[in-house]
Amino acid sequence: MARQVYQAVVDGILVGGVYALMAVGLTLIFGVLDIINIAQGVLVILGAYLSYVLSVRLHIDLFVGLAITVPAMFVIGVVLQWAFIRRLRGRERTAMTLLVTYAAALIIEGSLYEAFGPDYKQLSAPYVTSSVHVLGFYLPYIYLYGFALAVVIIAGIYALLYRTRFGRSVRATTQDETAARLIGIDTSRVATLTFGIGVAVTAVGGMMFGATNSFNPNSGYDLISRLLAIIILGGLGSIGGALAASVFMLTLESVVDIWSPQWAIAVFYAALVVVLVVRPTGFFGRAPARAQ
Amino acid sequence: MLRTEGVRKSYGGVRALDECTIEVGEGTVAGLIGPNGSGKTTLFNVITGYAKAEAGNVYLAGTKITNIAPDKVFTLGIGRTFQLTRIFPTLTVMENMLVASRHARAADRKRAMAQLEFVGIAGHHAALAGTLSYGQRKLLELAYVLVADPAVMLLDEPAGGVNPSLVNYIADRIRELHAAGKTFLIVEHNMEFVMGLCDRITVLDSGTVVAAGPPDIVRTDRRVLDAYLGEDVEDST
Amino acid sequence: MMGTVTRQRIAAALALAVLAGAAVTFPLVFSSPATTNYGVYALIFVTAVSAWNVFSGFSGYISLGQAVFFGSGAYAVGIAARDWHVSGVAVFGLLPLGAAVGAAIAVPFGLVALRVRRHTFIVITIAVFFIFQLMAYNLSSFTGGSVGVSAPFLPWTATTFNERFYYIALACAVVMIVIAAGVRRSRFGLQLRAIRDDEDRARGLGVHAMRVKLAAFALSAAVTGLVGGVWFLYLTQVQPPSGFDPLFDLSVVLMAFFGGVGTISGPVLGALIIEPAQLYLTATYTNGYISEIMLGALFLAVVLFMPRGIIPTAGEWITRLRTRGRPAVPAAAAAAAPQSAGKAAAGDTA
Amino acid sequence: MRSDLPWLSRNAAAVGAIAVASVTALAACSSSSTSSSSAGSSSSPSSKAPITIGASLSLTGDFSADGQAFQRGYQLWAKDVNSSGGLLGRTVQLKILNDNSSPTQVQTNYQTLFASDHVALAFGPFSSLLTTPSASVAARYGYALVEGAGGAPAVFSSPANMSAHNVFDVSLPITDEMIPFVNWVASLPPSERPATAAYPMAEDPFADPPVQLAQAKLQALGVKTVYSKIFPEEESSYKPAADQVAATGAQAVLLGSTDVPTVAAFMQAFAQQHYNPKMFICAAGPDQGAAFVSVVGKQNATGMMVPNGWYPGYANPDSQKMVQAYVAQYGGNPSDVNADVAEAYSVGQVMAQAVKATGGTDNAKIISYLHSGVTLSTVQGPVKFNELGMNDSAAAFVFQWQKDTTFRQVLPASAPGSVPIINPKPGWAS
Repeated sequence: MARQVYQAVVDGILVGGVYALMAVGLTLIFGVLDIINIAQGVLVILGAYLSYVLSVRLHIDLFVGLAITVPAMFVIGVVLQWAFIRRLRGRERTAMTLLVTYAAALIIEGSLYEAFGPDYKQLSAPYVTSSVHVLGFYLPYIYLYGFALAVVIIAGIYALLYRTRFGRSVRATTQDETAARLIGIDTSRVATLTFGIGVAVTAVGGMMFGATNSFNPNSGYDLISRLLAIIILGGLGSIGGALAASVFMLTLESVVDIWSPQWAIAVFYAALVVVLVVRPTGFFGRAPARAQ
Repeated sequence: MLRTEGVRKSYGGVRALDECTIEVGEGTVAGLIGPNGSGKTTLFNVITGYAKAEAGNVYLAGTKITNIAPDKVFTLGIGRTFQLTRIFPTLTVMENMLVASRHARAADRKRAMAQLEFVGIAGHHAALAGTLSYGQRKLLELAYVLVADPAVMLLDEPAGGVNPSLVNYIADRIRELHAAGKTFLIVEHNMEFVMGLCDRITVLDSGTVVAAGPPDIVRTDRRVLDAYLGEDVEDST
Repeated sequence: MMGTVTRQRIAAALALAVLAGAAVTFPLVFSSPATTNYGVYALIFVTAVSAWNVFSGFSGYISLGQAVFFGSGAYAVGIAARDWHVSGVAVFGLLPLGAAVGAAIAVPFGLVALRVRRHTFIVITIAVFFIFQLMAYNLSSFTGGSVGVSAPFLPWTATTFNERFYYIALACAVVMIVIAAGVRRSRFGLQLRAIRDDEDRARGLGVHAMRVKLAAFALSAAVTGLVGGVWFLYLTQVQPPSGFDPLFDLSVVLMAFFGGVGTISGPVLGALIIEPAQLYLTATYTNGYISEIMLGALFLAVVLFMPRGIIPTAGEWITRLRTRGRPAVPAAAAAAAPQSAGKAAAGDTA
Repeated sequence: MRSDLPWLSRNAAAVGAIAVASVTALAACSSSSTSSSSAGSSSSPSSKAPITIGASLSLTGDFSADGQAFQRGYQLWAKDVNSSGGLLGRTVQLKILNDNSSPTQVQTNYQTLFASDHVALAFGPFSSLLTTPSASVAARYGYALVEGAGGAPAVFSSPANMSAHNVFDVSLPITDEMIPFVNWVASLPPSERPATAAYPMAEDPFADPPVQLAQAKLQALGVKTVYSKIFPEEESSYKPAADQVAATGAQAVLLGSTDVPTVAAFMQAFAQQHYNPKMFICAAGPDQGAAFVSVVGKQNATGMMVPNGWYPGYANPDSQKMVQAYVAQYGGNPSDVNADVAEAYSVGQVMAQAVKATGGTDNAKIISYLHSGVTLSTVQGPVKFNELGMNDSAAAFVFQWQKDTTFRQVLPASAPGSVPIINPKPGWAS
């Protein structure tokens, strides 16, 4: 029994790394732009398809291919924000962005169907099925690389946010958009770049998802609710929180799996509700700036 | 009428109120002054239930009302305005007036209309409140607190950010209500306004009461001058 | 001035009469069950979207968990019919049970979820939604698990079947619209809208925010549960993914925003246009993907060109036409969102 | 001056106008399609108008992969029928609508097909979840619903079918699917039987019943159950569940899967854990031809088993003809043909025989003909319906991917066309 639990914890941490890679972009966008990007799930799948094209058609290694897919997704993100999200203002902005990003998700999904059809795909590479034996556990290389990449990317985003001028602008915008504008920050440029970075990071999440799961254009829908739950639990806008919450969620789920896989996700959602009622800002969330 | 006793409140280690005790007599206009960050608004928030006191108590007409919810505080008879005016922008001016109403519509509307006339914005009753100018919003907020007829009214910088003629207008309205027997507690930076209006003034500094008494006595109190040292006492905006 | 108001009232009454007449005679004019089927689904969504609007549209708390009530209403009717061996027309007697179950779930759900605001509220509603879907899957001795529950077979011809369901759905829709209009005029509705604008401020004016929100949530849930039951009897079957369908939640929000959130007629119009259009596009463009892309493009167009929905935007255009040459104060007022309005107004003091 | 009820009164007129206009336009839309086909449900055979057959398929959404394979099967059948002179001298015309895997949409589609397009005959949708609501619509309109992918017990026991008896599933009833596998295990000498078995099952009315029945029978044979759990159909990750199965070291795995992704995820996790069960059989997934092999890889597919009523190499001449026609039209190898195609094709064949036998498209006659106990032939073998519309005479086979990515019939070992089974399963590709 103890061994089963250890195994479940190991699995939770490894798979949590994959979910963190998918969730980081969402929480970054959420923190700065204050919007729920429903298209995140489909963007993950789009990232997976981009990697698929490079790996199957051009025989480029999955990790090497990121050098192409990440900038490509950045451009897609910038276009999405610039063309649609930028225009939304006012009181119903939160709800409106739900709808705009949902519409974008529909269009992207339809286009993926058009391009690839409904059959499932999976990314393959030698390190996807092989693993290293450590302390009695088989640790698959793909998950180890993925987890390392998650840590590197999160550290990178932290460095970007806390060590650069752009990062200061982002943080200022996150805290108080009006004040940021008053001190001369071009908040709309910050928003566009942040959205681009958020989507670019998703390319990595997409590659990891595609290597560890089979996917078709419809697969994005199952992801979005879990990713939302993760970033709320971690604290909106908290990059490290996304990793912590991913690992927490997947570990809880895989441990409960030992007894009842049926209830595992329900336990997670119940835990989420309890945490939020006790601490509405999640694990690492800041208290929202209150008027007076 | 309204009394706080040893109220304490801190935000993230910074003590905003410390052993804060004030007293507002029935039918008086009390002033609450102090430099920025001295805890005036925090005290308002504690009294009206928007912030929780860590120690101490708040009494209204002898009844303990410490840390009860804002809606209950209001029901018990304390109405307030906010420093940054808070109205309901997508409701019409008349609808704003009716949020606090409790009774039949027709009678409420009539009283609301009378109150709007009293503050002088009745002509805008059907406009969306979000379209009002800043000064009109101040008047609207004052009006919808007034229409509910609370026993005590807490006004947070009623003269802040409004032009001089409107300041006088607001002061006149408060005097009229005072004459009708209403109790006020007013936070204000505009010294002329406060000194001209209040029966009694309490001075806060770093969350503690440093002086209290009639305007002319407080004006000359050394501790008050110390508290304001370096502050631009007369400047209201 | 009184003349204008009276004339508007008469125009409104006439319009309502025409609308009601059209709604009642619709199945008589277009008697094909293929057409009345669209009517049934459109009216089910009219009811569900209006119910969502009475809570979310008025209070500003965007619920993405309405399917909890929809599915629970469907399951309540189905399980009761199965376990109490109700058959034939008597199953319609179980519909109030759907409403009661919806409201009964909304109270504890609301007591937890309504303590938090904005995004956190949205996510809690999503989380509760998934908990319910999983319960439907997992409590299989009660809910039938993944097989779901089937409705008793009603031995009516296709035309009769659809026509009867059309009128049942129409009755639900009318009742809901009347309730929505009543709430909007009432003090209760005013308090909800005050909560939407500034909840803390409203509390400071004696609005018992929790009680008001909870009442609206339960009302909305009861009606949603009721139409969930109607939908179940019409479809004759409910399963976890169809009863608790995340796309239902998104559709409801979409329809409300499409028509105009917070208004009475907006959600009605949104449902009347989108639900049939969605059914029609999906069925017709059998290549499938095109219908998806078209639907997405349509939503984008509406959000970008009529950001506040058809009804408010149309209202603005009408006002602009009427007040041509004069400053259109109400239109500008409606357009101004609180923050920007605040900033604009702060510039010019009186 | 604004009134206090801005939207209700001010724009009610505009709303009324828009609503009436849109509803009328819609009604016009949906009734206009009526003209596209005028074939009544019982038109006289002398008329040479085409016979229209309606079906709703999941061309998008969750079931889109299967739905599209089904569409190919229906279209292939229609093409074959028409190229050999049609039905009763009339050409066959398919009308397929997309239901996006949604019950609401599937019900709308069949109503449109019956009441607006007036199709003469109806073919079923994909999956048990969509077949139940479709069947009750068909029952109200008096249509026979001949289908190939609605085999869950709930489909047949639904109140509508109990009353109208109008559902006919040409495929194998799913509950007994795994029996050939169980019988084979029983036939092995006790020393070669698996000592332990794991039964992970997806929450689905299609996937669980055969696995649960097999579990009961294998336990009776003394095979110890080391894992038997139901997991949600959409897991965050299948890895934890798969790793637990791997940790049990079960010698046989009977996976209650519904699709390729589930099977692929378990296979990947097993490979990562260096765990290779001696026997690995899945309720669905490996029967998907190229769609399966391209995901899991050629080498890993070898040894994977799946129960079914059909496979591309089936010796039936009709079947071979169909596979050839499929390859001619869509390319690829015979092994790439998805079993969904054969299921769909069989639906057409059953309907064609019923139409010929009853001399027309009268659905009442077709229903009673199909219930008359006749045995019909299809690319999946003989079909004979019981009183609830299940195919009584379907024989269950087990198929296995063997070397050079060929998909072969292996069980029952004595059945014609069976080749020797690969046992134990070879190891995973490294």
